[in-house]
Amino acid sequence: MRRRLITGAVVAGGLLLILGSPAGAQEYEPTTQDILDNLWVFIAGILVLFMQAGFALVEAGLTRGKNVANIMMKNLMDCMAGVLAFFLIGFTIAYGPDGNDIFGLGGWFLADQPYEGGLTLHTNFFFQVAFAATAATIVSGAMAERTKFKSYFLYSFVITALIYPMVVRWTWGGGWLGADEDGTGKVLSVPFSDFAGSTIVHSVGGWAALMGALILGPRLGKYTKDGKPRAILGHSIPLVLLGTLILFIGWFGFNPGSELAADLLVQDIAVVTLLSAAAGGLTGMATIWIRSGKPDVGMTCNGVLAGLVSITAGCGALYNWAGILVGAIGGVLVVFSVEFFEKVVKVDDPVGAISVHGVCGAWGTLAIGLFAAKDDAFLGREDAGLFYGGGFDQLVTQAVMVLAVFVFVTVTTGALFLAIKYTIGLRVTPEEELEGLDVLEHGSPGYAGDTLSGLGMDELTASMSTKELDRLVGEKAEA
Amino acid sequence: MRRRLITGAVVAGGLLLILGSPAGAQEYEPTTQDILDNLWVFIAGILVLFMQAGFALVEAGLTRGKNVANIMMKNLMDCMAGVLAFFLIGFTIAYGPDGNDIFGLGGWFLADQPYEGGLTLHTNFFFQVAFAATAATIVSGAMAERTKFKSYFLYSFVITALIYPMVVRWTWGGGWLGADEDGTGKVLSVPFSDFAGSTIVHSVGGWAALMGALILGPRLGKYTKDGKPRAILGHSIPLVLLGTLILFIGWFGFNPGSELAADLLVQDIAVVTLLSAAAGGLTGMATIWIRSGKPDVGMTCNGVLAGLVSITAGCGALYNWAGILVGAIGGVLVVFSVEFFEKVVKVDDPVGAISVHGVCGAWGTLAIGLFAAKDDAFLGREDAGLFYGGGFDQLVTQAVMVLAVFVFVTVTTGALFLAIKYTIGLRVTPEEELEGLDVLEHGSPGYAGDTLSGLGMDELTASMSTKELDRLVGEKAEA
Amino acid sequence: MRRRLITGAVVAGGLLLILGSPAGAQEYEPTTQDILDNLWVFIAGILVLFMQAGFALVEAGLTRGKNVANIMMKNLMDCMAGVLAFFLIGFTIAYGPDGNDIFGLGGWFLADQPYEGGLTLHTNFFFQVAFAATAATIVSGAMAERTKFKSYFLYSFVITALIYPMVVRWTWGGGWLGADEDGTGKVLSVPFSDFAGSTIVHSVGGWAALMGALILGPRLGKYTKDGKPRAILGHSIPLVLLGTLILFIGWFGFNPGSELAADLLVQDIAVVTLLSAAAGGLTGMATIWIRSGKPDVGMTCNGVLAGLVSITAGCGALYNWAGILVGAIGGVLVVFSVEFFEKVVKVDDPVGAISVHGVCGAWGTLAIGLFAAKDDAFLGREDAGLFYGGGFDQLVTQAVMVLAVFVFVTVTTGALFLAIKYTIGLRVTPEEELEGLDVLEHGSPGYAGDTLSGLGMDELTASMSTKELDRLVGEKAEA
Amino acid sequence: MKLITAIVKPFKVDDVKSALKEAGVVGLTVTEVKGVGRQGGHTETYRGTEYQVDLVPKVKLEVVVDDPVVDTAVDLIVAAAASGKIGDGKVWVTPVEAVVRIRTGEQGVDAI
Amino acid sequence: MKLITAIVKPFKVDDVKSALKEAGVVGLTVTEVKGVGRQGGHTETYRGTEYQVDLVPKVKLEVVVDDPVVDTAVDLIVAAAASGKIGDGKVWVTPVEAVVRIRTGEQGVDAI
Amino acid sequence: MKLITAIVKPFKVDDVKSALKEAGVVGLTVTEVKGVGRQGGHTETYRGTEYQVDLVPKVKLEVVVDDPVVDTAVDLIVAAAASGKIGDGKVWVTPVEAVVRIRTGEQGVDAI
Ligand SMILES: Nc1ncnc2c1ncn2[C@@H]1O[C@H](COP(=O)(O)OP(=O)(O)O)[C@@H](O)[C@H]1O
Ligand SMILES: Nc1ncnc2c1ncn2[C@@H]1O[C@H](COP(=O)(O)OP(=O)(O)O)[C@@H](O)[C@H]1O
Ligand SMILES: Nc1ncnc2c1ncn2[C@@H]1O[C@H](COP(=O)(O)OP(=O)(O)O)[C@@H](O)[C@H]1O
Repeated sequence: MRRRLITGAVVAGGLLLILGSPAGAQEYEPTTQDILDNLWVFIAGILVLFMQAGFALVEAGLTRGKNVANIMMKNLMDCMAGVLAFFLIGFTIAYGPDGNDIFGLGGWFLADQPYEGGLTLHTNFFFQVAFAATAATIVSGAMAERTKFKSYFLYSFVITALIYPMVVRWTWGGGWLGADEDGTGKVLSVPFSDFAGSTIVHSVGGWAALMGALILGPRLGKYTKDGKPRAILGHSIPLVLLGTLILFIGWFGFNPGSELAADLLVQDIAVVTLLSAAAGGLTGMATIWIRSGKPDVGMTCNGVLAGLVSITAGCGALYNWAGILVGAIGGVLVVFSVEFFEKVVKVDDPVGAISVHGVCGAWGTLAIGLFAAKDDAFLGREDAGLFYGGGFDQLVTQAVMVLAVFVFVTVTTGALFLAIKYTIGLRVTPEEELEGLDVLEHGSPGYAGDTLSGLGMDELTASMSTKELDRLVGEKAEA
Repeated sequence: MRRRLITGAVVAGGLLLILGSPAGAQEYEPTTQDILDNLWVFIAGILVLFMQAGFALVEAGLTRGKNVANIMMKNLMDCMAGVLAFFLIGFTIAYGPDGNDIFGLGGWFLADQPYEGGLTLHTNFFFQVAFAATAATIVSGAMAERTKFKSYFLYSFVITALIYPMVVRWTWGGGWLGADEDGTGKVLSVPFSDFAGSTIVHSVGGWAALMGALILGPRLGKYTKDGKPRAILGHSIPLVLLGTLILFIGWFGFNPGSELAADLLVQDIAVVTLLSAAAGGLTGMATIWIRSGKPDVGMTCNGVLAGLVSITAGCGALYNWAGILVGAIGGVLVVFSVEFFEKVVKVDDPVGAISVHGVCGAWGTLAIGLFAAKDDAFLGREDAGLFYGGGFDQLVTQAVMVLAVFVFVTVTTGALFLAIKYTIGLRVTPEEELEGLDVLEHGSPGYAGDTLSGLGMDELTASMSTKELDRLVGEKAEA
Repeated sequence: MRRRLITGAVVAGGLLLILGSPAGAQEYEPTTQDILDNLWVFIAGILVLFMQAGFALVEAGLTRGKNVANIMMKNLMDCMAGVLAFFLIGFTIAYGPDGNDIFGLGGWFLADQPYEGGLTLHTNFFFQVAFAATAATIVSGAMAERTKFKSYFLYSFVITALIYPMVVRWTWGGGWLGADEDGTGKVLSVPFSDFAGSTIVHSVGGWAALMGALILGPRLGKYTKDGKPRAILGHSIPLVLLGTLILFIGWFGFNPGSELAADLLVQDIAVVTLLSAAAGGLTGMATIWIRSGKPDVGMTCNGVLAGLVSITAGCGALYNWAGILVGAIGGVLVVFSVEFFEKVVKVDDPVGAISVHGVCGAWGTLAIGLFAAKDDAFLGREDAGLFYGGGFDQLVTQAVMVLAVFVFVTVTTGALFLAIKYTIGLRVTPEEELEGLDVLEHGSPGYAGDTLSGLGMDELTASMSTKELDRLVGEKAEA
Repeated sequence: MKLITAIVKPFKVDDVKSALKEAGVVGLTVTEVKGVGRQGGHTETYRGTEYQVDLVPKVKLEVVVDDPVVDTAVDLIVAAAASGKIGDGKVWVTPVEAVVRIRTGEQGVDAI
Repeated sequence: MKLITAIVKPFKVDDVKSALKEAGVVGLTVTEVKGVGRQGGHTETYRGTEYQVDLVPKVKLEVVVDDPVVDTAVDLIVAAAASGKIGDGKVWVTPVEAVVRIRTGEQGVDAI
Repeated sequence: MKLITAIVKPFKVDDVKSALKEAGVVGLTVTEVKGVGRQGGHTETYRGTEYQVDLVPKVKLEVVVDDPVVDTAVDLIVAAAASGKIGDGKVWVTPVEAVVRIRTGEQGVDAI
């Protein structure tokens, strides 16, 4: 029970750290447990950063080869820009000691603070910045194959500097959706629960993806004259699969690391995460198999990810069986959601980011209101879920949270994308889109054939100085 | 010495945990060391799960591009199905508190248990399920490019639910191959030793692969009329190499994690594993270089893996020099074994799974009988190896174990594959095999070219609403 | 402060370990902190080994498809050969208890030693061998697409056995560049600082790469008759990007692991590393964007790596803002350096290894003389940097170190490459270079198409025995 | 019979295919090729070094048709493939002396 | 001299090559192409959305042969490439006015 | 008009292109192909099993030129592509009956 409470304590502790402690206080000597706590959260942060590779690969694989370098570059650079944006601005907005329940201030640039146990400021920052980078990178997939590089780059800076941190402020940062001193909600009757960020991270990314894809419009040729969607095949399923497996691995940092401490609950969280992923993969596969007659590989990968996103909120509160159920429903949901956005809303999301992260993120958050049994330190009580006799309070809070984040993110990112569109432009020209973004935006193709960059023999030998030719000849003699 | 004994203790402890403890017992407060033990084994489990990516890549690379999505999907889904199978059935059969020396029962679905130190039930499950997934996934490579997806899926469920867990029961689960209270073998004169599963995991996979490939028959065109094997080139060596490196990395969870505790032996195990891998890679390369005149890349990768599999059993019992020797012999063995199965037995194993996992797994297990010097907690004594004056007892036990597992696995998986074959069918039609499994089993190719999915300009612009065209024009003005 | 000093202590402790302790001494019982120290450094070592995959991918992606298997094989085998070379010879030369300030001797083959706290011999070896493998593998990229496999293999053995270990001896091994008992430099006024090896690891690799590429000469066709460089496009940007992200991840083992202990400075080191990487990526991208009009993807990846290499020396001594600055300068530097070597020196380095590792390694080492503020246990004092009032002493020491290593490595590797060239030959024949190294050096292409290895139907069916055909028919009936 | 060879922009392939289909010409063979012509190329940079992209991706269509259809087919192709921008490609016609359908051994017009 | 162009199923390439070799025709050039024809395509789904796979992978063989060999060569190709199933492909023959072997400058029949 | 088809070694493509350009022939189409011929192949091994590498990578160039230019063009190609080593490739010439520039609809020599 000790550790369970620590999650909350650490967040508060983080703030304390930033607030500083009275001068002249005795220096706190870290225990091995402190060091272990920090080390584990740091290792978990590395795993979360590794997810950047997973996102890059999944998005690259599900789009066309002529845009492969561009999409992977976007993934790399939203991470790099995001790191600096979060360091310079975002971390303070999220966790700054001053400011209010909506917007943090103070403690800029990781100003050094006396250590008083728990996570250090740097450990905390490392883990949080990895999350910020995740929220940002989700968007690139939905906007793939048609977004200007510089515009995307600008967007990613803003979301990591401002939009994502505000949502964090409201929640993990101790803002209005969180708990009062007495354990009830500050604004709502009970405080929110979102252990590792189904809503805070994934839905933020998902809804931003929705707005981005909406405002951009579909890729050329995605819809026929009469509005029927056409399949634009991803160019490399191996990349998709490798990316999915890397994301799967990274999630064992994402969820268990969100315990923000090394204790024996870490593995409980890991097991429910694993089971939910497996369930999502199986039901995702089964659903697409039934609906289209064959087990589509990319969609099955989406199913695994749907299982993971769905359990991200509840991994600290749900029993294993509930985790399996929540993941399984996520796997079904993602297939129908992809179909819904593609065929009904007619938003062109080549990788299914809106469905995987937005929709399943919302589902996972709501699921707590239904299935929460354990106290994950956010809930502050056991059996909070409707099915455990916790009544509707938690479900209402969860729904408010989902809605508040949906409205906030769609409005702010919508404004952001529109602003970009009418200033530096959001979309490449049709010519560029047809020829591919790799050559035109970055100067060279993602895949270059050997043969046709062949060079004339005259040129080849001309490049050799006499000395060099001698050398070659010398070697030939030997060969 | 304390820690060395813990390995055994933990296994027993696991059973104790599952058996439960007297009601009303004082709740045990975990120490930092307990938490560290659990955390390390959990991290090791993550590394083992990462090996799924390694297997998927190696198998994908050594087969043809037209089947690439299929083989990777099999790797993904045998893991996902395996997780649920092991959760629902396998874990109980392997480690259930009831049942007998051959088959476990009770403690279903990770029923909660009071914690009494050591690994928690969830930590234990997480690590064990990663191993189960490994055993299952080995098979896909040998059966690649011709096995029906749904049939493979069914097989993988059964092996993780029933066959692999029974072998675990006999050994790590405290069954008939293990030690009595007095430290002698229950059935044999001395107990078995297989620290991380050369036989228990790898040979199980390898022998199942053998039966699968035998019952399936070779890929169309693999053998000429007069039975000469033909080379069917793997389509992507980069995938093979990346996969090998990922497996290599994962093995530092596989072997050192099998210590099941965080202590100072973990790194000893890691170093001998590293040396054996290096030795296997070098001798594997040297052997194929001598035999065919050139250092074949895929075969060298097989050599590295052979070194790893060979040291998996003995990593806790062998000195560094012995590890190098065992790995080096493994590297030679794998080349001859691949040739033997390809040219003499005429089993078509595109990736060498039978040789790497089956044959080298057996070799590694036997090597303990020759070279064991340290007590790995299974042996219960030092200098158990023949060359250390331990006599033939250990070698006999190891041989019995190798044989028992060989017979059990070939019979059960043989029956399983035959049953599948004569019910839902095991092999795709020749037409499907020629065209490739990706499109026909999953609906789309693993690699889709951009160009020829080109769309007409009419269609392209038709998909644009007036608003969108305006937008495009607006942007063009800017561009 | 305790931990800060431990870094030095561990190095000394390592030597102590190797020297052994008086017989009959009480056996030391490791604390949980000891175990945690060892475990963390071991996990960090795994991350560093994972960088091998990163190097392999980056180098493969930036070169041509016809040589892809060859370059990746070189990366794999320099690691495998390096492990054995370092075990047999290198580790003793670097850390042997006998010998002198230039060359170590004694304590061969990890001879067992009583444990007295801190890192065990095996932990230390594991981490160090991973570093040795890194230094070796850097070279392959600069020499890509034209170096004989066996010659490269020989080189890699020598650098890991002799050249790299000597540089380590001089520095981390307590040699002439290090500190005296009184904390001043043995030879110089103040001791060197290179926390994780900007010079010791990366520059060693980079300067060896320079000599290798110089002695080999450029790839056929790289320069026109009048000496103008031509672009030879890398064949797969996705591989480059994945590799860069893997290297980025591995660096969180490389730098924070070099703390050689688990303490709360680990995460400080990680954060400054992260910030520097981000800054390098951004300035690298900006620089190439300004210079060539487009944000080149491969060069941006080089920028990220430049940021990482630049902070490798100073990650324990620099504040975050200085880390950002050092990384940012690294990112600019790498672009100009690549241009300089390509256009002025006319050395053909397809991947930019000389600039990333050699030049930025030197820059990072010198930066300590400017910006060092914290005591990283090597410096032995705070505020050692010029800008912190530390005077020129540190800068001079750093410059001497950079120069000494440059001279030593260029001379020894130069001699080595020339020796190889005039004995077994260093470069493949022009014919081989044109056709590609994969088929001619290893027997099969890195990428094999399915179609044209198509086999005749007669052959396909002929390979089926009657029994098999029956089986097929049986199944077809079912299908 | 004649062989019509058309070099077109990749994204025009579907248009050309449909146009021919409407005229009853179903069978054709396509190849991914690269072309140089008036369209010229553009200069790009790779790692700071300039290079010419002068080979533009195109698709080659080959259609064997009976003599009376040739003109219509060529016209249809030209109409469907034209975007009016440089680099639209060429169509050329060469004589064919014999055609065989492999499956049946049918010859001449029947084989098309 | 004539140019024989054959579009065949990919896994038949080796058979055709061997058949020609036995008839003394050694030199040929092969290209990976895709074809549409009576074989039609099939409808598949990708992420739940249907699409047509109407371009089937084929291999094109080009062989320049001397006039007297043409008929034999065509027959051999047809025999070797036929599986009797739809989509087996076509062979067509076009006139060649000149051939040069680049290496030697030999012309005409000597150049083949 | 004639269609000149040349099969050359891949690294000779640039030389041929430049040679033709100097003679005023700018437009051409290239395809990656594989060839068999006298050059033969070599035996390699994959995982210990021998196999024949008999398809050597080549590049095919297709150039439609006006009749008077044919001989010069062929000579230039042969000169530029020759290395004197076996496997240098072939050039052949076939008659073209009509050419159209898709963009403009121009016909004949104007279309080249
Ligand atoms: N003389 C030629 N022979 C063969 N192919 C040609 C020839 N001229 C042009 N082409 C092909 O036609 C394509 C378009 O030609 P280009 O001159 O660029 O544009 P346009 O036909 O609109 O004037 C080229 O990319 C090339 O593939
Ligand atoms: N008129 C044509 N011109 C050029 N190629 C053709 C033509 N008709 C068919 N082909 C090629 O031949 C292949 C097989 O033709 P198809 O009509 O499908 O089968 P079959 O020849 O058995 O009737 C096609 O895929 C295409 O590549
Ligand atoms: N009869 C032929 N028809 C078509 N292409 C041919 C023919 N003979 C040779 N080729 C092409 O020319 C290439 C070179 O021919 P080869 O006989 O190997 O060398 P050389 O022309 O120098 O004697 C072959 O790889 C093949 O692509």
